[in-house]
Parts: sequence; structure tokens; C-alpha cells
Amino acid sequence: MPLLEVRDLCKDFGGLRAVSNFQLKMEQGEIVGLIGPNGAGKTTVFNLITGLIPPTSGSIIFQGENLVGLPPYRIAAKGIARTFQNIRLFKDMSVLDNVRAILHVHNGYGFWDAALHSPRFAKKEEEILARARELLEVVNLETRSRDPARSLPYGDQRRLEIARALALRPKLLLLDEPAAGMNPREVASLTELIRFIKDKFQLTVLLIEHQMGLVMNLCERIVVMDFGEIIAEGTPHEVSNNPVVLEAYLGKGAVVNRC
Amino acid sequence: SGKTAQTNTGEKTIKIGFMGPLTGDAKTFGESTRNAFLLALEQAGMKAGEYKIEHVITDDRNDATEAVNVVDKLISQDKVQAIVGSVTSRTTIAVSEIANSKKVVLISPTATAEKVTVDNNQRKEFVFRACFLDPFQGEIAARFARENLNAQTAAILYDQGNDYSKGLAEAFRKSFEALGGQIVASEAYSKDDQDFSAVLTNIAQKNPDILYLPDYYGKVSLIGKQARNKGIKAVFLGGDGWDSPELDFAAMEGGYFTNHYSPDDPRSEVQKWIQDYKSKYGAVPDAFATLAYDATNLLLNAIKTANSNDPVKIKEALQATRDFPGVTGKITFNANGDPVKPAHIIQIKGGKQVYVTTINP
Amino acid sequence: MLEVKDLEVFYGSIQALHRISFKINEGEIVTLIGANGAGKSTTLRTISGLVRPRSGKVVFRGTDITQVPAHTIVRMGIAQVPEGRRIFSNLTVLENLLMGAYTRNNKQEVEENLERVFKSFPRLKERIKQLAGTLSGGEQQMLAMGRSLMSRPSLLLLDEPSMGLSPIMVEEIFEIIKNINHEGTTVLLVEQNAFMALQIAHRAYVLETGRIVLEGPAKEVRDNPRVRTAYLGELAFVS
Amino acid sequence: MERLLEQIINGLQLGFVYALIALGYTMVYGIIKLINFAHGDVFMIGAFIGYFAYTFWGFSLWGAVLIAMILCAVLGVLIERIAYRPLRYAPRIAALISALGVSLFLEYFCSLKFVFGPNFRVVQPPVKQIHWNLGGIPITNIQIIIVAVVILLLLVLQYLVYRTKIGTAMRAVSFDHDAARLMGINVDFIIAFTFALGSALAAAGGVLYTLAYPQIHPFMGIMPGLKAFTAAVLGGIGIIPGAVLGSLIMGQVETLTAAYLTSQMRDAIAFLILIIVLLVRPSGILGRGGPEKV
Amino acid sequence: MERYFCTLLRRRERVRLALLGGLLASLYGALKLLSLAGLINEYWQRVLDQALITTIGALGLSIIYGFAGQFSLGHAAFYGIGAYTAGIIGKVWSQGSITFFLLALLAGTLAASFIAFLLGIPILRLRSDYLGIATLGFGVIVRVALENSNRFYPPLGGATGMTGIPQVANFDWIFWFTVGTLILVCNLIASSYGRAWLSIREDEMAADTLGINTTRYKITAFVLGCGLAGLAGGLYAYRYPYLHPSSFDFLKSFDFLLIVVLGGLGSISGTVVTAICWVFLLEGLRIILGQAFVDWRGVIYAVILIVTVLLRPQGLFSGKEWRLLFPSRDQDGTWGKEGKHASLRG
Ligand SMILES: Nc1ncnc2c1ncn2[C@@H]1O[C@H](COP(=O)(O)OP(=O)(O)OP(=O)(O)O)[C@@H](O)[C@H]1O
Ligand SMILES: Nc1ncnc2c1ncn2[C@@H]1O[C@H](COP(=O)(O)OP(=O)(O)OP(=O)(O)O)[C@@H](O)[C@H]1O
Ligand SMILES: [Mg+2]
Ligand SMILES: [Mg+2]
Repeated sequence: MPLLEVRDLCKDFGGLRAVSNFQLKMEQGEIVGLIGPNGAGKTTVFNLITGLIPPTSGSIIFQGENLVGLPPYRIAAKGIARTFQNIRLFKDMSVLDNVRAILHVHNGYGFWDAALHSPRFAKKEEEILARARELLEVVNLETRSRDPARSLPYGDQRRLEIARALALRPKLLLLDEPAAGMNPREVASLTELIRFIKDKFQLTVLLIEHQMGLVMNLCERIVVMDFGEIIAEGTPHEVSNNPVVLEAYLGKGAVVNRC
Repeated sequence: SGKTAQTNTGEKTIKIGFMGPLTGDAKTFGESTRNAFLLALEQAGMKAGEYKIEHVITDDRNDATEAVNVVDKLISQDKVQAIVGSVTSRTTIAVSEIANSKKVVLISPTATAEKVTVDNNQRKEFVFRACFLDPFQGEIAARFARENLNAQTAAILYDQGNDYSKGLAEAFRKSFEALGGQIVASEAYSKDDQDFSAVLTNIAQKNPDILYLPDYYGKVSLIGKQARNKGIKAVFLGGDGWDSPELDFAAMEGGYFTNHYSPDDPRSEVQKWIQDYKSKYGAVPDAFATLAYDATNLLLNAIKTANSNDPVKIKEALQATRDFPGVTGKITFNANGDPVKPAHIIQIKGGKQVYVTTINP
Repeated sequence: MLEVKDLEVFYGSIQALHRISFKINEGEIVTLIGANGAGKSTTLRTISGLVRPRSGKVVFRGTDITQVPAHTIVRMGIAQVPEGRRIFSNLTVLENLLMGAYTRNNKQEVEENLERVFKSFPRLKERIKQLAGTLSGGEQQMLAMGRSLMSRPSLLLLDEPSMGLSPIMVEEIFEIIKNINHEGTTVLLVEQNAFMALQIAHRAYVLETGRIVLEGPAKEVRDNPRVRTAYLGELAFVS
Repeated sequence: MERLLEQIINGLQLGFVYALIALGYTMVYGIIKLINFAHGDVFMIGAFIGYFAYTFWGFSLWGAVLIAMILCAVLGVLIERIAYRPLRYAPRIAALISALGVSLFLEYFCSLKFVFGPNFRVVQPPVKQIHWNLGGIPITNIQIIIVAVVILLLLVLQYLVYRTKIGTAMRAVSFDHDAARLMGINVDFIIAFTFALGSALAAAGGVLYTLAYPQIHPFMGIMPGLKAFTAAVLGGIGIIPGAVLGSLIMGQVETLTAAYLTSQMRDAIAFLILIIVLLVRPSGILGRGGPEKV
Repeated sequence: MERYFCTLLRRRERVRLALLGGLLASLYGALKLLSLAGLINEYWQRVLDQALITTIGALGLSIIYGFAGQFSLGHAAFYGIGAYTAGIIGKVWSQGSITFFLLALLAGTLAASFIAFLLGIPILRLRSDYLGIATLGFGVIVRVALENSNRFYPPLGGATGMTGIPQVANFDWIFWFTVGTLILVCNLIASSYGRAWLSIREDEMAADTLGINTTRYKITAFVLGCGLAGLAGGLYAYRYPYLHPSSFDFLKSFDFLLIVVLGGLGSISGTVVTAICWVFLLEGLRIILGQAFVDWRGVIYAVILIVTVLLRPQGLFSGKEWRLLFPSRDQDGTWGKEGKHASLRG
């Protein structure tokens, strides 16, 4: 059974069909790239999967269960976490608490435990704290754990978003342009990071990105969208030599050749 | 009043507190009351019998919580022996309980609710007032409407958040019906409403003989005007809240209201009071001022009679007051500490207040 | 044309720029590269007057503009495409563009300019009545570029114009930057995509934690070994 | 039936009076995103200035309106300068508290004896009320004046905000100050202008209000201000026609409740309906809520 | 390493609790002594009690608005619901017994919470100013209901107000209830509840997408905050001899709001300090201005309000806390204290 299966997904905004007959199957442990021109509907696909907006039609099946109609937090609890194209951290909270806020989802203690700080609470909180530190270490932010998230530089904010998503213990991680605003060297280290967390946490990753270096290096399979539809699908090599993709997305330029 | 060096040289003093709304949206009432209080003290030469008067003026913003704080301050910090105040029932009920239990004399000029002096069948022995009670005025108005105006039907329009207005309305309704009249409409509004056309349209439909408007002058002026615009021909009738130079005399023309005194009254107390107030403050006194003047004088008189600054003695003297010649009539306190005095009916006629008749309780 | 002297900028107690100085000549494309948080955006914001420096000077065509309010600086001919686009989501695409021409009063010229922008960005013309907030990321970047061109600046400050754009758009944007430059606009370009930036720029400055550590003609900077490993990263050995 | 019609007219009158205040309120909110609690008090000051102008200074009604508008515009700019501008970069709620402070200040200050004094004053408006009877429905010239002014203001504002350059700049400023600066927009000027305009509108509302309800006092602005703001929210705050629509609905709800249900519960039911409407349309009737773009 | 870390935390935590307990006990002792020595007269005692009662109510709004970010302009309504519920029980049944007093407080708290729950489910879907107006509307509804309450049950008094509640709440009760509330609130804030509330305030959509049941947490915050308002109301009813609908109308809600904002959103310490200062300021002005300037009290108050907010727009404490109030575990960066990240970068 595939981990995620999206069938015939459509989304209309007024008269605009932003996503049209989108199909996707992801097996456990895959990294799939989702690329396409600006406005192709990639982010919309993420929004549909995470339940932020309801689809016009189609189904999203995760581990054999249809997610359509579930509220976002229920979908998240089933194991789908994401980052945002325009960073959406909890800006005035500390770096540490950005992660801890999400961690509790798996560390239930009751209201009265929290109100009275019962021993059980203390134990769980120590676990949460240790886990949060561990995640911050993974993204290399442990030294900044007490700074407010808003004071981090851009790239660090992106990595914090990843740590926060990992706090959910997801099975499927959706990354929306994680490398935006990073220079090539930073992209390289991000590539390593994604690879590392994928193995460490046994993730399946769906990745939107315009930086071909990252996509081509990481992904086993790439799906290309344009005007809401899938126009090509295949290995990095296949995709980067597909004339339709070259025409619509990559251009004839040097970018691809370099990869 | 500053503490002067003299007060320490063995002179006998009594400290009187004043409380009322001196800020906030009831400030206009508090200001009249304070004016009269100060005038009364001044006229007494800051002395009551052998006692030199010190006074403390405080503001309760017409807020029940603040009023309680203020009365605590007057009693435990300023150590007053007697208090004139507060102005509205809302604040006075809140503080009367405390003044009574702390054995400090409190006389409210204008708080009309029954609960001010007696609550739960318990007389608050240290608490008095200078004004009518709600039921009394409502009843007088109803009697006047039935007996003098021969009204068959009446409509009532009152402020549901104001116990004065509500109390009068209730009393009027009961008496009017008991006397065989018919209440055709009883409608309410809120303190800050300015538009009454909806209820007035309904009242116009019922075509009552009387429209009873138990509220302060500001509100009734607005209502009166709108009522006439709606074609309501009923005679307006109201209570002492109407008594103010700021009443819209044109709109209220022909209306009657129950009051403590009449400016036409030739009694010297009345004429002198109006004269004195006018020359000091440049305006005709309203009901608040007049009652505060009487309340203060009642208290000063009691201090003089008791010749003491002991609240217990003052209280006894107050209770024993007989036929005190106040502006609002010859005042005698009943067992509840409420004044027994006749009500006057005043008519708004030709832009003036005109004495019509006196009705005894 | 523009000269920055000993600029020091603080955010609260945090120093973002440490006495940096650089120059831009008429007609040049100058690029400013540096890691995240190096202070590139801060530099641009200071030039535009959005941030006031604690000390130092910004001189534009001989005038000291350090204390001139931001809106006047625009009138003097400096436009900025800010980081993160900052388009007016609640206005339509057309209104956004017209706001770009806020300082200009000649209707005719504005019309012409509008046509030119639509030629560079045909996608914008298709969505002229759409609320800008509902555009996709790339469309928004095009709008931000188009909007800044509407004021006909003589100096254009670009803060990461290629961020979030598809490769084909990135090329296009760089093409456009070159064209704008050819038509006489001086450009100060801040880019993460250092490779591309160094390709089109004449000169480059490298900023590290608020200090300029390297400067020179773009080609030289590109060949500097330190830059190759620090900013061109993997790219350096892939190519 | 005829009575129902008359009640509806009562409701319309009330609604249009709310609209008079709500228009300025919503315009300022739309641009600055500030619940300007002082709006109701500027309205009060406008009413007082108008009263002085036509009673003591010998102005006609429209002269009084004009002078009140001018003086209040100045006052509005002053308030903005002192109490809001320093908070431009502070959290939105700080400006709201400041507005609350300004509101209290104006109320308490104006009720001091040497300013306006605490009294309720009866006003003799310069226009005599004329009653007409259109097929059994009573209508007055004052109602007509108010309706005409509201419609005029609605059109003028709508044109100004959506069709002119300064209006577009106002909307741009409302979204992003820094980006607006980068367009060459003088943000401080635009905001001052918005306040001047909003305060002038409040003043006009204040003077015309005294035609319908000829009584003024320093605390008169609180309730109408609050109701007008509520109406603006009901219609979709920041949306100019929404303010009028919301006001008309508020007027009808209040009037019909008082007339046919219970006058005791009038406010309660009016607000209950407001809450219910908001639950159905969480951004007000004309509000464009929609899900935010991610 | 982890082990060591945890034992260290536990030790620091014990020290903190001992310090906090000691501090509170000595504060209580000092106040008690002063009052026995007659240095705090009944007036200042009353003001102090009012300040503490206000603190409890303000802590409630602090949770709702300061932490969970839900704009409520109807807080005083719940204060009123608590006061009337507790009050009527005392008036009709208790005759001054302490057991009944405590039961009444509980009833007041629960009544406010329950109504908050019923109201919260539908209206917490609204956002910012819309929510503000809806809660304000609820405040008006409650006021009207209280004004007409005597028609349903005469002892409630309606517009005449309610008297006859035994005045058994003294400083001791109020002080320890405040302390209890403070500890409860701090504990919750330093738990997953607090973090979930903050995350909703910061970015509700992101929180939702990352698995936080935002509806549930918003309702929890609202119910809890309103419950505290109810508790404060209950204490008020047993300390002030008279309840009147006007004491709980929407203008009173603004008082709570400005306390929470001036204290600094998301700061418990700020809320406590501001609530106390605010009450003492209002009364203090009485003393400072004397009778020559009584009329100016409102003006000066307004000016102080404006000046304060201009000087400290983020509030007095702006997200900072007294460390003593929170477990050492959380000192490592809650609510974004000003970091030293400049020196760490590079
Ligand atoms: N809430 C919305 N309302 C209206 N249109 C929308 C909305 N969200 C997205 N769109 C439109 O749907 C299309 C797809 O947008 P989407 O954000 O999914 O693009 P994308 O593929 O992520 O592009 P980019 O790479 O630039 O981020 C765009 O044309 C956009 O304008
Ligand atoms: N508003 C602000 N308040 C506090 N610190 C800030 C602010 N803006 C930027 N900083 C800090 O100033 C430093 C320089 O930031 P700047 O945005 O100029 O960097 P940049 O080079 O543009 O980086 P990026 O590639 O992330 O855009 C960073 O450490 C950043 O955290
Ligand atoms: Mg996208
Ligand atoms: Mg930058």
C-alpha cells in the first residue's frame, strides 16, 4: 500500500482551476520532487493535502484513509507535517518553544497534571525538553534556543521550520521551497540535512523547490506541474531532458547542465 | 479644608464628608449637590453650634465599587463623623450599609430607593435622607393624574437601568391601576438611548391621556420632543428629576411634575435659597442642589441640637428632627429616617415652572 | 553616483553593519553577496531611508541623503524591490503598478511605462484585475519588479529578486536586469544566487557579518577561492 | 400595516444616523486598522462646536457643519500626532489603548466646568423641523437631510478611496507602511490626512445629529460611537458601503425589537442578532474574509 | 549527560519553590503585621483587596488575550456572572457560613466557565476585532439581563441592585485565592497548554497545520479565563456589600483589557503588577489631587494612561517574567526574551 495516494485532485478558485486532475502515489521512504513554473499550483497541492483548503473534487488517501474533510490538526496528527513557502514561525516565541509547542501533541498529560505540575507532568516535560534539544541540535540551532524566532536570520528560520515540523514525528514531510533565499553553499548543507533527517526519522518527503541543485541531488522521482496539471514525471534525468519541461520550466540555460 | 494650626488648640471640630459623582457622566448631578453643600456650610459660617466644621469632598464617579472605597476612606482615613451623600441610589445603597455598621451618620440628599434606609426589614439607624421615596412620588403622580386631571389611561416610559426611574414607574403603575385607571403601555429604554421613536409610535397608537416620564431632565426633554413629533397629545407627567433650568421647557410645555418645593412658594426659605444660589453660582438651582442644601442643613441643625460631634448623638438628634424649616418644606423624619413632607405639583407653563397644588402624603 | 561611507546600523543593541563603505558608479551593476544575516538587506534598507544609521553617510549624486525621509529618496530616483516582495496584497495588480508610479504625474508617460512592464511580464497583464495577494510566489516577484520600474528609477536596489522563482524565470529576471541596466538604470543587486549575480555584475562586494571583506570586479571575485567555497559552494565543484 | 411602515421609517432614521458616524469610523479603521475609540468623542466635540456656531456665532447650519469639520479635522490631526503616531511601530493593541485614553481624556476634559461643563444642554437647531405626510407616513425635512448627507458621503468616500490616487495610496499604506514608503508615499501625511478626514466626518455627523436629537453633553459620544462601530463591524469593517448597510440593519433591528418584541430587551436582542450574523458571516455582511493565502 | 541535566533541573526547581513559598509567606506576614499595627487602615485594606480581586480577573483575561490571543471585550460580563451567582447563593442560603462561601465561589466560577463554554463554541471562530465586538455584544446582553433579573427572580434585584450578601471574604481569603490563581496560571503557562495558546496567538493557521487542536485550546483558554473572572466576581460579591449591573458592564471590560495590555501581552508578572498598580493609581489620585482638583481625576487618569502606553508600548513587562514564577526548565527561553544572538552569530 502506498503511504500517500492522491487521486483526481481538483481545486478551483473562482474561475481559476489551480489544480486539475492531480495524481500522486508515494511509497514509504521516497523523496519526491514537485516542480513547476510559478503559479503552477504546487503550494495549492500542499494546502489541499494538509487540509487548509477543501478540494473541489478528488481524494487524498494516507495510509489507506481518506483525508478529505478532516481538519488540519487531525491530518497533522496522522503524520503529515509541512513547512511554509512564506515562513510562518511563532515569531515571538523562543526557538526552543517553537519546537516544544508542537512536541506536546505526542506527550499527552492532562489538564490537572499541567495545572498542578504533577510528577507525571515533570517527567513528560523533561522528555519534551530533551527531545526539543535533540531536534534543535539536528538543525544546528541549539545555541540559539532562547532567542525569539523572529531574530533568526532567514536561513535559520527555514531550518527551524523543519525542526518544528519534525517535532510532530511525521511520516510524511512536505517541504515548500526550503532552500529559497539560500546561497549555493547553504543549499548544499540543506541537502545534507534533508538526507540526514530522512534517514534518521524514516521520513517520506515531498519537496517543492526551484533550486534544481537540491531537487536533482535529492529526489528519486520528480513530478512536474504546469497550469495545475502534471506535465511530466520521472527520474531527475528523464525530467531534465524532457522537452516539455525544458520549454515550460527549466529553460535552455546553463542551470540544468550544471547539475 | 486645610487643617489649620488653630484646630489643634483645643477648639471643638466636627468633620463632615461629602461624596458624589464629581467625574463621569453623572458629574452634572454631583456638581449641583456639591455646590449646595458648600453653600450651606458657608452660610453656617463653617460652624455648627460650638463646632468648627471641617469638610472632605470626594468623588465616587457614580460607581458602586468606588463608592464603597470612598466611604471607607472617609471613615477610616479622614475620620469623618458624618457624611452628606451620595447622590444616586446605586452608590448610596452600597455605602449606607458600611456607614451604618461603622456608626457614622449618613444623610443622602437624593437617593430615593427604599433600600437606602431600610434593607431586609432592618432600619439602618445612622442613615437618613432628604428626598422622597420612589413609591411616594409615583403614588402622588398617579393620584394627581386620576383625581385632578381625570385621566383614564396612561402610558409609562422609563429607564430600565436606573432604579429611580424604574421605582417611580412601578409605583405609578400600581397606584394608577388601584385608583381605577388603565395603563395602556409600559415601555423601557436604556441610559444612553437617544431615539425613542419605536416605542413612541406604539404609545401614539394607544392614545393615552397621560404619558408618565419618570427620569431626569436631560432624557425627558428628548423624549418629550420626540413624543410631540409622533403626534402624542397626552399630558406629560414626571417626578423631581425634571426640576432643572436645563429642562427643555418648550418641549415639555403643559407637563406636570411632582417636586419638593415650588419656586413660586413665597416662603422666605425658598426665595432666599434661589437668590443665594443664583448669586453664588449664576444659575437657578435644580432639585439636586435644593435637596443637598436641605440635607446639609438638617445635618448641621442636628449637630447644633446635639451639641456634640459624637455620631450617636447626632443621629439621635436627626431622628428627633421636627418641622425643620427646609426649602423643601417642614421636614420631620419618620421612624425609617425618611422625611415626611408634602409634594408639590408643578406645571411647565409658558416656559416657566408654575405651582399648581400641594398633595399631602 | 552613490557612495556609502562608514555606515553603522543597529537594531536595538544588535549591530548589523560595522562601518561599511562602498561606491556605485553610474551605469553599473554592482552586486552585494553574503551569507544569511550578513546585513545585505540592512544595507539596502538604509540606503532607501527605511532604517536610520547610527553613524556614517549615504551620498547620492553629491547630496547627503542619510537623513532624507524614505518617500523623498524615491523621488530622487532610488527605487527598491524589497526582500520578500512586499506587494500590496489588498490592491489589484494594476493598482500595485500604479502605486509604483506614485511620484509621477504625467499620465501619458505612466501609460507607456505600464506597457513596457507588461511586455517584460506578460503574466501580469493577464491578471491585471486580480488581487495581488492571491498571486503565486513567482507572480508576486514579477509584480514587485514591475512596480519598482514604474517610478523610472536611476538607481534600482534589488533584494534577492530571484528568490522563489522557477529556473526559467530566474534567467528571465536576470535578462531583465541586464536590459534595465542597458537602458541606463544603475543597479545594486543583492543575491543569494551568487553565481548568476556575479555573471551579470560589473563589480561585487562580499559582506560578512556586517563587514565588507572583499571587493573588486565581478570576475575576480568569482575566481577568488574563498568565495568559491563559501558562496558558490557545491556549485563550484559540480561545474 | 401602516404602523409597520412607520416603524420601518423610524428604524431607517436611526440607521442613517448611525451611518453618519459609522462612515468615518470604518474609513479610519480601513486605513489604519485602529478602532479609534475617540471617534465618538470627536463626534461630541463636533456637536458642541456646531451648537456654538449656530447659536452664538451666527452661522447657518451648513456654516456650522463646515466650521465643526475644519476644527475637528485639526483636532484629529493633533490627536494622531500626539497619541497614535508614536505608536506607529508598536503592536496594534497599544494604539487601541491610547485611543481609549484619548476618548476618556476628551470626555473628562470636556466635562470640566471651564470647558463645556457637565450639563445636558438643550439645543435649538437652526432648521425648523417640517413634517410631511406621504400617504399616512410621517416624514420630516431633517430625515431627508440626513439621508441625503449619508448617501453623498458614501459616494464621495467610495470614490475617494477606490478611484483616486490618494485613495489607492491610503489602501497601500493600510497594508504595508514600509512598502508604501518605497513607492514614494509619505506615510505620515497619508495617515494624518485619513485622520483629518475621519474627524471631519465625525464632526459633520455630530452637528447633524443634533438636528435629530437636539441635546448635547460631554458623554453623548460613547453610545452612538459604540453602536456605529458595531454597525460598521456588522457590515464588514473597513468596507465603506458595509458601514451604511450595517447601520441600517442595526437601526431596523433595534426599532423593530423595541416596537414588536420588547423594549426592555432591545439592546440585548440587537446584539444577539449581531452575534448571530457574525457567526454566519464571520467578516461581516460585505466582508471579504476568505481563507488567507499560504 | 541527559540524566545529569535532569537532576540539575530538579534541584534548581526545589530551590525555586522554596524561595517562592518563602517570599509569599513573608509578604503575607508583612501585610498582616502592618494591618494589625494599624498602619493599613480599612480604606487601604479595601483597596488592597480590590487590587487582588482585580488581579485574579485580569489573570483570566491575560490567558484569553495575552496568551491565546483571543480579543475579548466582554470580560466584565463573566466577572458579573460570577458575582451574581456566588452572591445569590450567599444571600439566599448561606447566612455567613464559610462552607457556603466556598461553595458559592465554586458555583460562581463554574457558572462563568459554563457560560463561557456555551458562548465560546460558536464565537471563538471569529477573529480579532470581530471577536471583540461579539464579546462586547455579549457583555451588553448580560447587562440587560441583570437589569431585568428581578422579573425572573426578585432577590437578584434587577436595576435596584442586590444587597444582603454576607461579607465574609477578608484579606486572608483573597490573598490566598490570588496566590492560588497565580500558581495555577503560571503552571499552565509553563506547560503544553501555555505553549499551545501562544502558538495560536502567533499563527493560528500554522499551529493548526502542525497538529494543535486550535478550537479546543481556544475554548480551554476562554473557559479558564472566564472562570477566573467568575472567581474574582465571587470574591467581589463577598467583599463589597452591593452588586449592581453597572459594575459589570462593557466599560469595566476595558479596565481589564488595559491592565493586560499595559502589563505586556503574554506576561503574568506584568498583569499582576499592572492590576495592582492600576487600582492603587485610581485611589492614589484621590489622595494626590486632594479636593481642590477632584474634578480633574478623570483627566489625569486619562493622561497617565496615554503617557504610559506611549512610553511603554509593549507594556511594562513586554513578554518578560519574574523568573521565580516559572520552573527552571522554562527559563531557557519562553516568550522570547531578548537574546544575545548578535554575539553568537558567525
Ligand atoms: N486563495 C487563492 N485565491 C485565488 N487564487 C489563488 C489562491 N491561492 C492560489 N491561487 C492561484 O492559484 C495558482 C496556483 O498557486 P500556487 O500558490 O499553488 O502556485 P505555486 O505553484 O506554489 O507557485 P510558486 O512556485 O510561485 O509558489 C496561482 O495562479 C494563484 O494565483
Ligand atoms: N528588524 C530587525 N530587528 C532585529 N534584528 C534584525 C532585524 N532585521 C535584521 N536583523 C538582524 O540583522 C542582521 C542582518 O540582517 P539582514 O536582513 O540585513 O541580513 P541579510 O544579509 O539580508 O540576510 P538574508 O540573506 O537572510 O536576507 C541579522 O543578524 C538579522 O538577524
Ligand atoms: Mg508556491
Ligand atoms: Mg536579506
